[in-house]
Amino acid sequence: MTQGAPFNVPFLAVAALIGIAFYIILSQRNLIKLVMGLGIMASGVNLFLVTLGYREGGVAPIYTHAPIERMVLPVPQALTLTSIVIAVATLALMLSMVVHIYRHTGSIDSEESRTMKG
Amino acid sequence: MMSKIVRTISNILSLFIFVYGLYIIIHGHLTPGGGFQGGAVVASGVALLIVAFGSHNIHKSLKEHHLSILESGGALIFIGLAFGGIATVFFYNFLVGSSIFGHIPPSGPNPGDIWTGGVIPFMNLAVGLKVLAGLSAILLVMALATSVMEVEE
Amino acid sequence: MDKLITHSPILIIAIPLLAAFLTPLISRANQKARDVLVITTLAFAEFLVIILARDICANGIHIYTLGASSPTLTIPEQYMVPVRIILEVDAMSIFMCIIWATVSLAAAIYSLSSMKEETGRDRFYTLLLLMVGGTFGMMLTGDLFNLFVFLEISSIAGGALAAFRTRFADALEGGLKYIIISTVGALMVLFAIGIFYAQYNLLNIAALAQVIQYTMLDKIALTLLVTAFAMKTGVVPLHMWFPDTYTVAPASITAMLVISSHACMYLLFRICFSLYGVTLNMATVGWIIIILGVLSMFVGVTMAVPQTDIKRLMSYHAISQIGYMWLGVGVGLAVLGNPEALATYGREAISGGIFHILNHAVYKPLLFLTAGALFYRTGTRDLNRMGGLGHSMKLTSIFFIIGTLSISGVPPLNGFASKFMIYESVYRFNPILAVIAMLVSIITLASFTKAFQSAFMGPELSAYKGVKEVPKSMIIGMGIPAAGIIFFSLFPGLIVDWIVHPAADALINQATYINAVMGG
Amino acid sequence: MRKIAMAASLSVFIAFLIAATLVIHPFGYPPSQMDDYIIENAQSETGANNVVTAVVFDYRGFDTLGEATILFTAVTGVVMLFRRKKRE
Repeated sequence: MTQGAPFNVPFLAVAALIGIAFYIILSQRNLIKLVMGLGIMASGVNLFLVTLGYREGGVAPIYTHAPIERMVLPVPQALTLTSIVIAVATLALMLSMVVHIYRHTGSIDSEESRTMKG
Repeated sequence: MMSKIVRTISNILSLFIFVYGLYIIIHGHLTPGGGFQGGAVVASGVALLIVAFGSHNIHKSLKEHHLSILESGGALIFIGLAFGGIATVFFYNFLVGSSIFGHIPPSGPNPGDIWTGGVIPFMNLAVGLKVLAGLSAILLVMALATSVMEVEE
Repeated sequence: MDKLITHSPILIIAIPLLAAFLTPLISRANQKARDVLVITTLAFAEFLVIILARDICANGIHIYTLGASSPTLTIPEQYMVPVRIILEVDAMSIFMCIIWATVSLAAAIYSLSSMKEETGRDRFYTLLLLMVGGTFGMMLTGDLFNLFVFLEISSIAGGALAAFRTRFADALEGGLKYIIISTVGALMVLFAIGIFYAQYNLLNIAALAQVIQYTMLDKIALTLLVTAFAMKTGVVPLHMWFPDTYTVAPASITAMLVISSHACMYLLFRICFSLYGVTLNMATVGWIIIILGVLSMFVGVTMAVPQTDIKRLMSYHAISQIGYMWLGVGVGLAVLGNPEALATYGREAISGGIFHILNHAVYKPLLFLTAGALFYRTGTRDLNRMGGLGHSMKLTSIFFIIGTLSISGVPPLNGFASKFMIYESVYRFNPILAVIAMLVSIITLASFTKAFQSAFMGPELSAYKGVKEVPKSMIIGMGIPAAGIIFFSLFPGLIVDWIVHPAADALINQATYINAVMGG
Repeated sequence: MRKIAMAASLSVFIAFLIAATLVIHPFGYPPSQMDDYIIENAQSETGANNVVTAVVFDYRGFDTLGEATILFTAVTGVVMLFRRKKRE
């Protein structure tokens, strides 16, 4: 914590995102909101991964017309790319399940359906 | 189905979106972007069309099993390219140094040469194909499913 | 042949994936060809696993570096850390692979008849192959992020399969619950991976194990990993999803989900032993695992007794059996820092836990498959509405008896062999734990006797007059695990020497695991 | 009872997060032994100017295969869920 902000502000943002998402997942009964909570959690973790690779004053790790040679780390970007696609895939599948549950029971409240408690 | 103005504009716009997506896919090894990003851009064009024309009209010309075949094809090309290197090791970049996309760029910043990257451009294409087909299939199927519900109620 | 062995780790993962990509294309052309493709792929995977296992028994850990110029070139020349993804297969991972290959083969054969009435079977087999490939990936990989990716493949495919019978609302809820739990778990794992990456700039398990310092952040990461894998394994405070999902999934899928939750347990052991291992005195973690294990043993069995739904009853028993494995391995973990105790009973406790994984992986799928057979013929899972099926479904009832005796640890059968190893070693660690374990075993027997009584015994009910034995492929599917049970019961010593002890040693010897990648 | 358990687990979790943010390396100065190798050698080993693409398709190509597989799984799952019911 030598230069810049007194605290690791980006990491605090990550903590806030994940904390909010965790609260949503634990407290909400609406299935759509639950899935949204998972989406926020995924964004929080993705933000965490991508901030890990930042290097002060670095540019994107692409050599085509690169202005300077100091680059940020490439691996976290690749990992984030992977995990974004994974999050998209998971959310799509979960949402289509919620749609189906709504068709069957006419409700997206987890307390009303029989097995979703707990 | 939306108004005629929206349909005309999105018809024109979607072409630009498709071309831009293809550009991102093909230049994946030189500029920011790649198969996933480009595929997502193309799929967003499909989403625009679905919103403008309604999922049933799109479904008349674009069935989900066509997309499913396209997706399987993309995945097969990708895993096939990975298997291509198995003479040395799975995922070995066997085209670097050969005559197809085999140039090696000078190290350090350079203007870029499309003829580089070995199997990477092909993998970008395969993944781009897969992602555009996959995301479009998800969008189409979910749009169809939810619109049927609206009719029923 | 040599080439095949060298490349077998990647082929085991890639061939099911390749077949999964092919399945949608082939099943458009011909349904029979698709069935043949699925069974051949799984049989080929089984063959590869076996030749790889033989190679590992002879030559030790098998390394495969993806994309490098040679499979064993783990670290680039003139560099100090691995850069590429490495598959690292030791005796423990191949042990899990043998189980998974066998059970998935049995489940696929079983599905050939049991899913015949359903629509969308080509999607079913595609997802099944994807789940097979994903779970193999979890077991074989030596890279943390790769592990996360395959964990997600396995859980998404598993959740979709659990929701396969979309005409039941329960099935969808079970599948959704499974996916939510898996996603939360996987995101926790990803966060822990981020923490490791932030500190050491490494993703390889062996390379991390060499430099790990057990800082505050590492403790947080360990907590996250243990919570995530405990959630997916289904031990007690986090077990709520377990019966809901297992009850509604098709029987063959339930059998596979059991093993994929064992795979998550394997990952937990891998993290505790191979990643953290010697860097700290694992006694605290060991005790946490023991307490969770005993709790699941007890709560699982007490919840099972009043159940009337046959698959729900079996799911609660699965929780209770998982408790045994956690107890055995937890005792080993608790004494890991103490070489003397480790040699006298710690190794035996770990072996007992691992042997119990093997046994549970044959009798629990068998029981779930018999439950599926009952459902196939009677259309109900309610024990109170069944009865007298022993007259018409003779083979199924024999399989059920074998499974029941085995799960309750009745002496000549294999369940007893592993439970005895656990009792014996745990007794020397802490007698109370051993007594609880025996008590749970007795309640298990009582509960299953009741289930058998109500399903198979008694007079033939008029409702099930026309019930016949299930089709041949379902019999074969049930026969494979039943043959496993009989074989393990006849030669428990042989099995322990061949595969269980090497697997336990592979977990204990962290240095070998590290050196295989890092050299020196 | 459930509320208390929820609040407890939430607060423990958030405490973990805050603790993690306080002791992690300062933002902008990560350790980089693995990435330095990739930045230096990506061009000569893979021939791609875009290092991220080189990582995605070459150094960690297997992850990308897994990722593509996940998308494939999700699409298969979604299409499977919305399949047409059998005509009775």
